[in-house]
Amino acid sequence: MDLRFTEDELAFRDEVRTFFREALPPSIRENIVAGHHTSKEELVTWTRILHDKGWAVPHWPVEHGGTGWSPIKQYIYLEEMSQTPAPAPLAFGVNMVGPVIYTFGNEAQKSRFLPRIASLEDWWCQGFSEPGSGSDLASLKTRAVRDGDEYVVNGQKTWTTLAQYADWIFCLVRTDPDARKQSGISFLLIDMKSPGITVRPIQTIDGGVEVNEVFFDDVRVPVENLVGEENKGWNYAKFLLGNERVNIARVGVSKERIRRIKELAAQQRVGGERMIDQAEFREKVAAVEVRLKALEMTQLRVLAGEAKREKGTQDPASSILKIKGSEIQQATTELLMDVVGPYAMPYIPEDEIDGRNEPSIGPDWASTIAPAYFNTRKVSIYGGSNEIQKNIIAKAILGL
Amino acid sequence: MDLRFTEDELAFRDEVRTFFREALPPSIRENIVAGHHTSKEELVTWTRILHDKGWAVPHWPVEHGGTGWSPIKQYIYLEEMSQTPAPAPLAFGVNMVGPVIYTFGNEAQKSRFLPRIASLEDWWCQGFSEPGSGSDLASLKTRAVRDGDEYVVNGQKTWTTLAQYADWIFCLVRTDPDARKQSGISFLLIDMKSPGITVRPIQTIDGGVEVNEVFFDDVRVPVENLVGEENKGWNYAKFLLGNERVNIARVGVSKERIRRIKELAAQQRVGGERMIDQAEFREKVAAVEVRLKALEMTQLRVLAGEAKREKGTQDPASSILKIKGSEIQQATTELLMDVVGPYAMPYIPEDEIDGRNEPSIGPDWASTIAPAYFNTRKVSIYGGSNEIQKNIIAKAILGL
Amino acid sequence: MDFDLSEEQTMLKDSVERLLKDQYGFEARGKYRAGDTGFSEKMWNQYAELGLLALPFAEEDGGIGGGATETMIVMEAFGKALILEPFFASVILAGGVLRHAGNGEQKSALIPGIADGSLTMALACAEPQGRYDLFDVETSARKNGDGWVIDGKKALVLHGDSVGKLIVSARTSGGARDEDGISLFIVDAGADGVSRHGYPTQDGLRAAEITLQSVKVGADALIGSEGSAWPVISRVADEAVAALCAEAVGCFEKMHELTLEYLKTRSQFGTTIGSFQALQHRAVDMFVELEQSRSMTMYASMLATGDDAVERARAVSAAKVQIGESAKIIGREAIQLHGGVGMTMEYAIGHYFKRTTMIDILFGDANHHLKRLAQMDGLIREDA
Amino acid sequence: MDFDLSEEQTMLKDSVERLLKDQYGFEARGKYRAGDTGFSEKMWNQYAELGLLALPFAEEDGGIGGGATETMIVMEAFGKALILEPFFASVILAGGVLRHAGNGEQKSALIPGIADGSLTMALACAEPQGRYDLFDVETSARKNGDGWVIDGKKALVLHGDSVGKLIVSARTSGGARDEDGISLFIVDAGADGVSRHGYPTQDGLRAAEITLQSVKVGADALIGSEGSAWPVISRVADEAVAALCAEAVGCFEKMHELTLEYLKTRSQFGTTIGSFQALQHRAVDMFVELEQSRSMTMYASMLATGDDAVERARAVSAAKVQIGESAKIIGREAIQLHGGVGMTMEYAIGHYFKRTTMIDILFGDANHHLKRLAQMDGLIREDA
Repeated sequence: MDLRFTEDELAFRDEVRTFFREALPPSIRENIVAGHHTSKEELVTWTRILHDKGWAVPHWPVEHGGTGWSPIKQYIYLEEMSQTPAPAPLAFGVNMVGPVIYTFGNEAQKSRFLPRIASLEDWWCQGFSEPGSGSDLASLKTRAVRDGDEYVVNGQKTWTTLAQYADWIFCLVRTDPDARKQSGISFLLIDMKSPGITVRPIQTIDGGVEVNEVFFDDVRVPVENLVGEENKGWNYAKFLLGNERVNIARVGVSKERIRRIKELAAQQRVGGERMIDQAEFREKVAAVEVRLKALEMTQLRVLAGEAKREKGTQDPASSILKIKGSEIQQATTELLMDVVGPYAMPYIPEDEIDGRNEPSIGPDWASTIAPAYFNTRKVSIYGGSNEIQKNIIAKAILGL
Repeated sequence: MDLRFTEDELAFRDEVRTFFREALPPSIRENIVAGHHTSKEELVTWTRILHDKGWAVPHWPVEHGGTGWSPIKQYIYLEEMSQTPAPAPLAFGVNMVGPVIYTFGNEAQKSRFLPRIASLEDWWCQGFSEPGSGSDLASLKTRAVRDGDEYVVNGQKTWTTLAQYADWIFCLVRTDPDARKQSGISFLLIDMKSPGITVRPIQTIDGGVEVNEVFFDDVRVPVENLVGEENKGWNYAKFLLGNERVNIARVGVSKERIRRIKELAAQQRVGGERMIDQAEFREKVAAVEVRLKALEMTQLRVLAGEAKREKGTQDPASSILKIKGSEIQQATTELLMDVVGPYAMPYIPEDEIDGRNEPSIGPDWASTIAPAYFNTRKVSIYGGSNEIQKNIIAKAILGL
Repeated sequence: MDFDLSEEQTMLKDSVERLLKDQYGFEARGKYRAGDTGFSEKMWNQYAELGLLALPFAEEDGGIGGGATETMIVMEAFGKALILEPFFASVILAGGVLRHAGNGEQKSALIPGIADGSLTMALACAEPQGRYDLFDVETSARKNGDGWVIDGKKALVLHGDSVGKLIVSARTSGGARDEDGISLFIVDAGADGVSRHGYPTQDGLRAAEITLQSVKVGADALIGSEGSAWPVISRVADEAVAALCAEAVGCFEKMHELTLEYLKTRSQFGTTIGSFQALQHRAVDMFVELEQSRSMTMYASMLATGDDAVERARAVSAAKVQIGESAKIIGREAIQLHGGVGMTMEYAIGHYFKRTTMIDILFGDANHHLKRLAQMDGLIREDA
Repeated sequence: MDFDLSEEQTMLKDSVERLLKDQYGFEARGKYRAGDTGFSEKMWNQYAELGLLALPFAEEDGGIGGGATETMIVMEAFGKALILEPFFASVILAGGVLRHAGNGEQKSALIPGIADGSLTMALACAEPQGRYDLFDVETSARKNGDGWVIDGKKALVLHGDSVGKLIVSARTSGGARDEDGISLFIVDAGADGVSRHGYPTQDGLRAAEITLQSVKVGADALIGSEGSAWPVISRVADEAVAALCAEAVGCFEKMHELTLEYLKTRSQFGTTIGSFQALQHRAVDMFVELEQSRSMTMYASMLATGDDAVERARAVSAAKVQIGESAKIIGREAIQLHGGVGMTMEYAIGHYFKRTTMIDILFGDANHHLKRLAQMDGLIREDA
């Protein structure tokens, strides 16, 4: 056992760190530091830079553009990226539908879709949740009825993140209404330009419009867009959700945010002294840092164990990553609220911030903090709520 | 609405405060401040003093020795007592079996038992819990079989607090084994000197022997010692447990302990400054004080509402008192642990402390603190565990 | 000690709750918010008709003479409905200053207007550099003949963009963070040199940054005596905190109610989610927080009107700590138990979450008040 | 980065766990504890035979040359079995001082005895007034010809009542709380002027208060150079904390296991209590704490042997904070989920609870280490 990075890993870390710092356009970085959403254009620009370097999809099989890096190196790569901070690659493509396609898709699907995912020529979104099926995903109702060489899809998806930008959506649809819950579900790839698709944005409590409802009204989908076998979609979805859980700890994001908290607390004065000099505040931050370091080590333990696990299975301990990762993300936004104080109050829509026609109200970094606090409530809800994660651990690990 | 004490209530508070301070033997008070258990002799002495004053059982009906005070005055009386600090009257007699006897007992029982409870001539203990029936009290198995003018009792009780001193025990026993759970239970008063009773002390993790197992081996109990009707004992037990919950917030005990924490923290030096002068520590204590004040006001709201409730019914909100009261008691013992630091470690059995043959190890107040911390874990378990209280609130108040 | 409402208080509670239930639903509120001032003039007039705007003022000043309990009742009802109107700004804050420190002329000039709704006022007592310390006043007022010239910046003035008049704190002597040397002035919102930058706040209400440049006011604009406004400001701030606590309790009640409703109707895995014990226990945690907050609000309301400044400050800070902590816990559980829909503007719960988060910030967050309480040796002392 | 145990490490783990499983059950432990020294000489000899007592010492000093991982493995196993023997006192603490600072003669005189179990030693580095600050040394050592005379009081010396030799910290120069001017001396526990007041600790182990009155030692008793012991003491303390964390993880594992067992077998309301979702989620909370503690212990074990004193201190303090917090949470849940029986000495769970509570206190509680970590700017900085 040796938990220090090897020489080789340290050299790799320096290499990616240097590359990220040099290759990322400064304006994109500044926008993230300021707490703004990354725009579509910015993400495409960044993905193309990674793609040119050959690093757009490091965890994919080498034949599809992957790098063959060890899990630890992949982790280093992601950590360094989020600490640059640079935008994360679009997960719906590279972490979700991409791996489903190269694992369960046919050759035609692989050659058609994978390159365009890696280069972000195609923007993907996820069509899993429905209004009636949240934690109980398998109760979904969107129907796909076979009609010749096409499926006819009717129904509604919700919480579809960034659907407004999307070229494609991957969907779970019910193809056998008579089968038991999980058994009649298929995994379909649907062109967002298909007639009959309507996207309705949902405003979230932070004021943003990240998520959408997507309605399907007699949408015709060629059968060639079915992944794997009909009615076996639940298996592919489980595989996908497992992959989702691994990256969900967001250790790098939280580290970067703690640096930011310390930087801002050094600028804030409370009762005549710098906030960062108050023992109570420093200790509050340090307590979060401890939990984050423990999470990082747990994350690394899970990753190191990955090589030994059967392909496509998940360490149930990864549920810890979700629970603790989301708690820590929420704790960091609470600390930001502590730092900013009263100037968390003004509400400035993000498009106005970008326009910068008016002088900022309070410190120029203040306006994104309350929205971040509100928005971060979601991380314990999405991707399998923390309650569901606890049920998983109770059953799969504790045998209760 | 006026939450301030009236002139009359303030005068009453001063009266009881003065009386307690003057009447309580100083050695008894010092023992409590030092964190020691009150001995049987001390409690008898104190109860006789109260009894002579006519204040031994203020909440009882006037004809049985009560005072006729309003619920608020009764509260003031108890609060002042615990803040003196003076020993609390023996709950098993005055709060538990006493009210059951004057509410459900017959005249013979009232005149035989009540005066001796009030004067602590009889020391009572409680025979409810059994090894197999904790939270699920109604699953109790101790049997009482009618044989002429006697019941023959066989079985085992546990967690019987201070049974080693007891003259009498009130027991729930199963008199109808065929009835559904709650329906076949009776409420029996049993002389602890009866042949066939064995008391076995259980050492608890604080090192004390407060609790016991009590074994019944063909113990013969005259039928005149049955309270109320046969097989109706569950109703009397519910009545008793409800009464138990009202006094369980222990606001006065926690107040007194917080005063003690501040006094000790003013004596402890950490890194060259007094612990009480450290902002982190002061704020930690203040946070507990806030929760305690909220609890006190909630307690008063429940008490004030009591007059309007049907006799013998309980405000389900009293479950809040149990939950928060126990959490706060536990929080205060954690603060004591913070204060004492390394000298929490030495273990000195209480009889040796009393003997005081050897010099104390560390500060002379240190040795009772870890035991108090350990012992106080029990307060969220006994009297209906906090989980049971939450179930009660969910069902009775929230309708879930 | 008496927890019962009087007959009049019960009537007050019933009538304000009925009005809001009828006319302040979630959708109606959305429309009021979209209007010019960000609130409903119509509702404002109805509050006036009900006497709510006259409530805390003495009868001889044209008010109704209500006390702490009446304010608590109204603020709690306003919290339940999440109202947008400047009651807190105009009646509690500016009105509070007038009640405690206004002279006869000022009262008779202004209180009738506040009470009948024709005049709204705001209290501009915070500054950009001051965080939660209202004695941190850099705005200056210099003598100018009989009157004064005021220069400076005031921050986060609630409803400052729509009110007719302002009460402005300014330094007439002393150093930047001295408690002595602060004075209060009545300033016309449209006066020369007053510029107001209004904006919405995170909770859908309005506030403004206000700059005063050589703003001239007469001798009669000074409230109380020169340089001794701090006791007035701190007293009004304490009363304001008690009122905010009551508003928060109203919000909490509604959040708890909405969450219970959701638990009882939302179905997953073939059953209502309210049947899951882990979620039941968390709904209980919310309930416990609600009741503890209610208790502390009663306590603070009662003591906030007392004359002992230290006792008042202790009680108020303790209550604000409780409310801030409960806002975190209740907010967190309410959103989590709602799941995804709790994250949207389309459900009411998120609006309550945002308002209670802002209430935590208004007049000092839980950290600020915990520190203040600890510096005053807490609630439990040798003699208390 | 590599989380796997080597073949030798796996063998070590298996053999020590097997030994304890066979001979260190709950009842056997009770008997060992009732003996004169409060532990089992027989087990002590078996540890020696297994090579455990020689583990951390260099091969050239008669040891086995084990590293941080080996110590972690053994301490975790000892935690699971809740052992009573002076391994931590003699091998980790006193042995640690000798390893890092002993000269050739001192090593060859003492290490073989420690390694074969014939000699036990204790480290007397804390004082009554010092709380957790080991640089707070009032005990003095004055030159006396070639040797020294030591006077003072040492506090909470683990196993100090039964060991053969002590290592004592004493001030040879400087003020009471200076880091400079502290020296370490080897003192025979039976030397003239040494009086030991032994007592049991809350967790069933032993410690002593030790008074030194004009205790004379020779020049060869001084470890390292005069006045510069602080880096040695602080390094040994950091390693000691890492070892304690591993012991705590062993305890946590067992507490979690015992609680699961209880949840699966205890029946109430006609079903096992482990079927109640609220209790399931709390068992999960315990599990999460256990795994987080395990992670932090690995981290601290690895960094505790590094040469960068600040990095080491940060990692060790962070781990102790995690362990202290987890001890509270796991302890609380374990007792609560056991119900009444958890409160008794007759069930194992309470003994683990008491030991982990004491581990939180040993070498600084969570508050102390959180403060220390915060003063060192935490774990995450601009450059890290």
